[in-house]
Amino acid sequence: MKFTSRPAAALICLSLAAVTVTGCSEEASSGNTAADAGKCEPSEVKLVGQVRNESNPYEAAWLAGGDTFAKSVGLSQERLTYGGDSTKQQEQISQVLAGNTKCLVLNVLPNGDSDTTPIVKGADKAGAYLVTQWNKPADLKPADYDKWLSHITYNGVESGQQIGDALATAIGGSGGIIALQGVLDTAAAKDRYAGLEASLKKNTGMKLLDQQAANFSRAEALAVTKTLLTKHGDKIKGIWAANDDMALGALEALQQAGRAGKVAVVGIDAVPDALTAIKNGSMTATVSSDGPWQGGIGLAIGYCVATGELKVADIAAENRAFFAEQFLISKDNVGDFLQPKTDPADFKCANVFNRVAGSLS
Amino acid sequence: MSTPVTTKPAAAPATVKGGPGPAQRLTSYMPLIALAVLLAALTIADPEFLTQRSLTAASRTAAPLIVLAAGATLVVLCGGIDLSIAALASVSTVFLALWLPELGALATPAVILVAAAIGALQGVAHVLLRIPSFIVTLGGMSIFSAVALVVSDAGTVRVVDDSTIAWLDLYVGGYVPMSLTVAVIVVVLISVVLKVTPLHSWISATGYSESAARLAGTPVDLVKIGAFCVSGACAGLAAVMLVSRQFSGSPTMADNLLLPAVAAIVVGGTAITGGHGSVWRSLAGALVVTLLRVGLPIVGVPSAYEQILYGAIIVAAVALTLDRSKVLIIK
Amino acid sequence: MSWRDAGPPAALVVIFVVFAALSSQFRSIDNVQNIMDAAAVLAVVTCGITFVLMMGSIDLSAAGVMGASALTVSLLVANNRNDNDLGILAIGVAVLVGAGFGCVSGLALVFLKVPSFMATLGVSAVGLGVATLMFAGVQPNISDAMLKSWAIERFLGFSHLTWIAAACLVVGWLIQRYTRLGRYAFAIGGAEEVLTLSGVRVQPYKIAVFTLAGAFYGLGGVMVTSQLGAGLVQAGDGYDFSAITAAVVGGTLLTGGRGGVLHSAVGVLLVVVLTNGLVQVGVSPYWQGGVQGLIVVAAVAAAVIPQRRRNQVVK
Amino acid sequence: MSVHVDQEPTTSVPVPVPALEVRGLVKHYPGVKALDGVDLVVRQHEVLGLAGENGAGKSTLLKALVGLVRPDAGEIYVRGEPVKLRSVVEAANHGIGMVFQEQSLVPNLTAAENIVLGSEGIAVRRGLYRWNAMRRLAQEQLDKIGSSIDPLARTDTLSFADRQMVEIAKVLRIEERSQHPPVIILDEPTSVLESKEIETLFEQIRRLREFASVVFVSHRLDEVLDVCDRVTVLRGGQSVGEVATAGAVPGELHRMMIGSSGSDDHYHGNAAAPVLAEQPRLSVRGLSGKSFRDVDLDVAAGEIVAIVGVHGSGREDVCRALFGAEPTTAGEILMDGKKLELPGTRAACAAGIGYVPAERKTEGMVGPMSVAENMTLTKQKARCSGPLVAPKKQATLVDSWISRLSIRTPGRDTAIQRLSGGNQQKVVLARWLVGGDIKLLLLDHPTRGLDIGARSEVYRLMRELAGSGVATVLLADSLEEAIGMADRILVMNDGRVAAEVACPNGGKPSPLDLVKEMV
Repeated sequence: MKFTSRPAAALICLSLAAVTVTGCSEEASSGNTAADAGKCEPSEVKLVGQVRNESNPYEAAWLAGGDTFAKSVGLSQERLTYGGDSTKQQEQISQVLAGNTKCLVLNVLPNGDSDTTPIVKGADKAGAYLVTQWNKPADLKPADYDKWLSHITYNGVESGQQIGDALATAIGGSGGIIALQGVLDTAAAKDRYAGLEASLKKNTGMKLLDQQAANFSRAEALAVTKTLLTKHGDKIKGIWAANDDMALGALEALQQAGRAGKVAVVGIDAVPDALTAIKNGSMTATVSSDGPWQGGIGLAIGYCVATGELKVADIAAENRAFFAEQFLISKDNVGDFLQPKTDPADFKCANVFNRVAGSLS
Repeated sequence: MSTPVTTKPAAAPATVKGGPGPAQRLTSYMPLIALAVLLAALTIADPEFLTQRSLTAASRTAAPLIVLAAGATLVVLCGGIDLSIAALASVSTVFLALWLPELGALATPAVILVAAAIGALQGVAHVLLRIPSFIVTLGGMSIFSAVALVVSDAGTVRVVDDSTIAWLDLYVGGYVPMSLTVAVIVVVLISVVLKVTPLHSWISATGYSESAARLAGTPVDLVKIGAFCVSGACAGLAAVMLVSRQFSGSPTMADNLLLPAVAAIVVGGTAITGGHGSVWRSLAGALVVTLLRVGLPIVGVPSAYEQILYGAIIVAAVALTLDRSKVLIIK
Repeated sequence: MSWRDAGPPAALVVIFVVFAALSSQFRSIDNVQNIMDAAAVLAVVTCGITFVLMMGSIDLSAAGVMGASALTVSLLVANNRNDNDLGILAIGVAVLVGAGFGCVSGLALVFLKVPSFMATLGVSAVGLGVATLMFAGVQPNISDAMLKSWAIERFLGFSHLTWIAAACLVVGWLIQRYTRLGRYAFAIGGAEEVLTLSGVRVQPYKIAVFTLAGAFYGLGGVMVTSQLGAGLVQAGDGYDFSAITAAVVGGTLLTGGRGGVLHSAVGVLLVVVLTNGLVQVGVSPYWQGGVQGLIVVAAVAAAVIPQRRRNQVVK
Repeated sequence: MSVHVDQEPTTSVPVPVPALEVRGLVKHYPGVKALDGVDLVVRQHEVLGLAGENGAGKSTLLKALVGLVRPDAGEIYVRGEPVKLRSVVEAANHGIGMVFQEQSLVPNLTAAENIVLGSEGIAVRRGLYRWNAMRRLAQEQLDKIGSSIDPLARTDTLSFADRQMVEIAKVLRIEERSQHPPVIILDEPTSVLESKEIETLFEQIRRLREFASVVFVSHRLDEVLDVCDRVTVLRGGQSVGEVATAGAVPGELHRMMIGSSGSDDHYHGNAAAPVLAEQPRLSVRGLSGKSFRDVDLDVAAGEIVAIVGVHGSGREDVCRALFGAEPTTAGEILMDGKKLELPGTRAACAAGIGYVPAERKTEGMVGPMSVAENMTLTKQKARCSGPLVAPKKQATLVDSWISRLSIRTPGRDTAIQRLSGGNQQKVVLARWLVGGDIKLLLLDHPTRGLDIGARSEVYRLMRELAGSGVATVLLADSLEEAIGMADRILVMNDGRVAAEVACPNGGKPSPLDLVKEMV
């Protein structure tokens, strides 16, 4: 059964050859060069939020935050999820950028550091306003681009160290701990682990018995922790996890091993379950990172620039790539964070950089 | 061994007349029809989808998938399956990213050659050890992933100077992505080579009836090893395309393309039992799958419904495109 | 039981002894408990997939079906999202949801004539979508005492989940040995045409086998939920291929007609012991997958080589 | 039609109605009229023999009787009632069951399960197996035929003969489906049995007669005469006669089977005498393999050597070993005096050896591929210029062979599976001829399943090839075919060459001469 007839195949060959021979290869015409910043009517702005998946509480809250902001300006947010698949993320971005990019605002969570490069290049070429969060290679800087407005992240070294210190206190200054790392190819995972190392240096009584990657996943953390618990037994006094999901997985493992309450657990991100766990004492500490705010703020910055309320040139250099404020949450102050609240005032164009806690060096 | 009594005289119509019937002809165009229907549906859902820029982006996206599917189609035509293509492509992206600084332009052919050799190695294992291809390539899949993790130290290898592979990101005539052009050239090349050499006969014979092919003196083992080799080479080429698109290599970069590639082959109407099918069909199938992957979210289908639709449409597409007159027992 | 069936158990013993010699931690009671606990979910899923493989079909739907059943059960028992508190009934519903998905796979295979490879792949995507719909952005944490206790409470040193898995294997074995469904699944893999010739309508049995497999995945999803204390869409991630691997390593043929639940149980232990042992002796986690892949290929090669023939068809 | 059986009107018979009756059954296959108005009567409590050459329509008739083939015209009556048999189950419900020549057991189930398969009765209650009941049930069936097989043994661990017994035991279960005495059809049940087993089987058949009617089909006419009460002879899809076995001799039956013109017409007309060169073209010394030992064989150019032997004699494996498709453990193969290494089929093809397998549909041809592709599958060079396929060259080549062998096909691009069996076989033969370098042809049952016309064409072709100097090894479908075609006959028994019989024109041996060496 032939799918194409011989003439058709020949024709395709010929035309391909012709095209190749003429060699008129060139760069694709880049999008809407005419779309200068600040020429968009508010109603023209198209808001896109992209995260890994909606089946993860933190990222679902992020998208919800984006929706809240979009509603506050009378728009809606297009929600994209790529299931943690770098390839699919690029495919979606390039498809979005192939549409009308004149007043397009992207608030993107890149899957890994390296995924940021093609996203930035693509958006820049197409002329879309882009805010990225969490992951970017250190040498890629928003200041070098017109439309890459800002990169927002939390100071992972700081948070990793903060919870490390909290852990050290919780285990009474000395004892063995294990560390659960995130996806190794992310700045977040690397920075947080660097923070732990700094903390270990400071708290000399605390010994790192083992470290394994559990890829930010609750299920993987459960399996890894169980194995490490049998491997090191009672020597483990504390568990340092690079995010709360893994910390919660570790908690389950402790419970199953009958050691719940005897081992201190810390995490980062302040997801609701972790806050509950801190409240009832099964977890020691976490560091706030505010998903709903992140989902809204990225769109807000883009929106403000697109509508002309904010000029790129006016954004202070330190705000083009910044650490957002974060707080160590322990049993003492957990009450303040239990009810997540997004303050609409945060998204006002004058306030978008209110939570800057420092510039990315 | 007990041989089952064949209950039906091998589908022999009473009147012997040449040429396929209209229904059969329709089946052979099903992949194209499915593609057109899908495109129409996406356009109705979002009229902006049917623009030149959008189609250009979609076709650029489809290129690595087309190449992967085209290579694996050969293995499927021989009656086997190659589950290692995605992992092989992933490890190839790592190799390419690591070698580019030293080898420059030579890195591309080097990676394709290495991938081809690895593919051939799997073919040899399959043929000599008589292990089903499903198992060999399943094992290969985990081994390649492990190698990729170790070689890259589980991290992404960034490509700083991508000048030697940047040509893949150009556009022919301003509209047609170079990567798509290369993918189509690969498809054309494979199908022309099959068409003008005895290979087509050998591959089909191997796929339809391996024992008959062997007893006719067909080099069945070589044909299979060759198919795995081409499949490997295609995985290598797909890796080059991915690296040129992402500016980096990563040990898991292409992993998620395995099931879409297999889906592309089957949606194209190539029988998973072997013999019947073509690389052209896989080209159409890869476009269908790409439209589903990127088109559904872009036209605003929420992610939960996107997966449900994807599953349902894939099954429906296979139900439509499969030529059941060629396959007797469906497992 | 022929000598060929003795291969995987022998391999299991050898691997266990080797690891026990290499690592004192490995042979500790704690670790044996840990291995059994880790094997529980995989055993249940593999038990289901074994029936499908025995027929000569394949099933890649475990990941999606488990996700859907995990969400179902976590939303129906006492949880933080709604006021449901169905207890054991919720588990039944989740298993039924799994069976429903399996039934859909079977129907697609039998009536749409879609090869099981694709049909189950599609069903898996649908299952994940349904799970995401139910997830709706907020993780359902379970507070149902009974379900939580499955992973925590121990009986004779093993967690309840392990005992449930053991019970599933027994049930699976009984089905395989004592029911028409199980024997016909076996026979379909052996010689489907002969069954037709003997006047057996195989289609209902094919659908039933997929349904049964789906029910096992559904239970697997419930067990993962019990372990994690929450309903995750990704509850079944990776279980599809590892279950096939376990079944094949245990001696079930992908072409059907050989193997069975007990074979698969051995296969599951092989895979889990290997994973655990590699961690215990300190092999880099990067290599673990690769070593497993090698061992799968080697296991099958060892099983195949003694009966190689010239002119033999291997697909 | 020479001798026709008169059909008495069933209404006015004083004798009991026949258990089974067939009137005017017609079945067409593409290019073949398999059944051309067959009539058949099976009386109650009798053993009816069914004799006929290959292609006489026996197997089609049997399949029609168990609902596997739907006749184009004609009627089937069970105990006087007209019935339509659409499936094996319906046939079983009417009390008709068949023991298939190619065994129809599920290899990975136990014997007991196979015996009860499809109608488990008390062995399965509410979907649950009751193994004890099943074993008892199976044991009862096995006891009926006096077999001592363990009912719980896996079928694929049993010997071929034991499996045959299981199959008979399975068929006998149709007794329970119908309140009337069943009709049991045995298709070539003795082909692989040893003489002692055959004797047991015959006892069973005689015992069966007490409560059933039996239709017995066999190649071996002496057996047919031994066990049957009556024999119906088929030829060319028609019933050509009926013989009461008391006092009948094989010769009489044989004449009826092959018709008045006699067998010689098919086979003879051997124009060219064998070219007996100094050294034989093929020379095999001490060849041993899994199922054969110490086989010596010489074939001269232009000579046709037939190997005969019962199933299990190892002759098929010898044939495949000569083609490199079966490993050998010892011995050597010389081609034109040069030693030949055959690690695989490719080497054999390159050495000018051709093989036509017995299983045409699964091994001989690739059904969905075209006539042209099938014909050129081996000798690709013949249709290529350089590495490329030359479509014109291929067309000329294939068309010339289509006309030379008068292959009836709509065109060279038609899928081979759409052709009739004879034409398919001619394409398979042509595959070895298109290269023009064929030295040795191995023909494994080349006329299996072909109608008479097609067969004589294949015979003519064999003669022509021999005439042109091709050496031929023939595994014939019947002794008569071997005797008719061969210049020399090797008799194989239990993996060894038991005898070599010269078979020149004018001095042909009789089948009985061969049979005594075979068993």
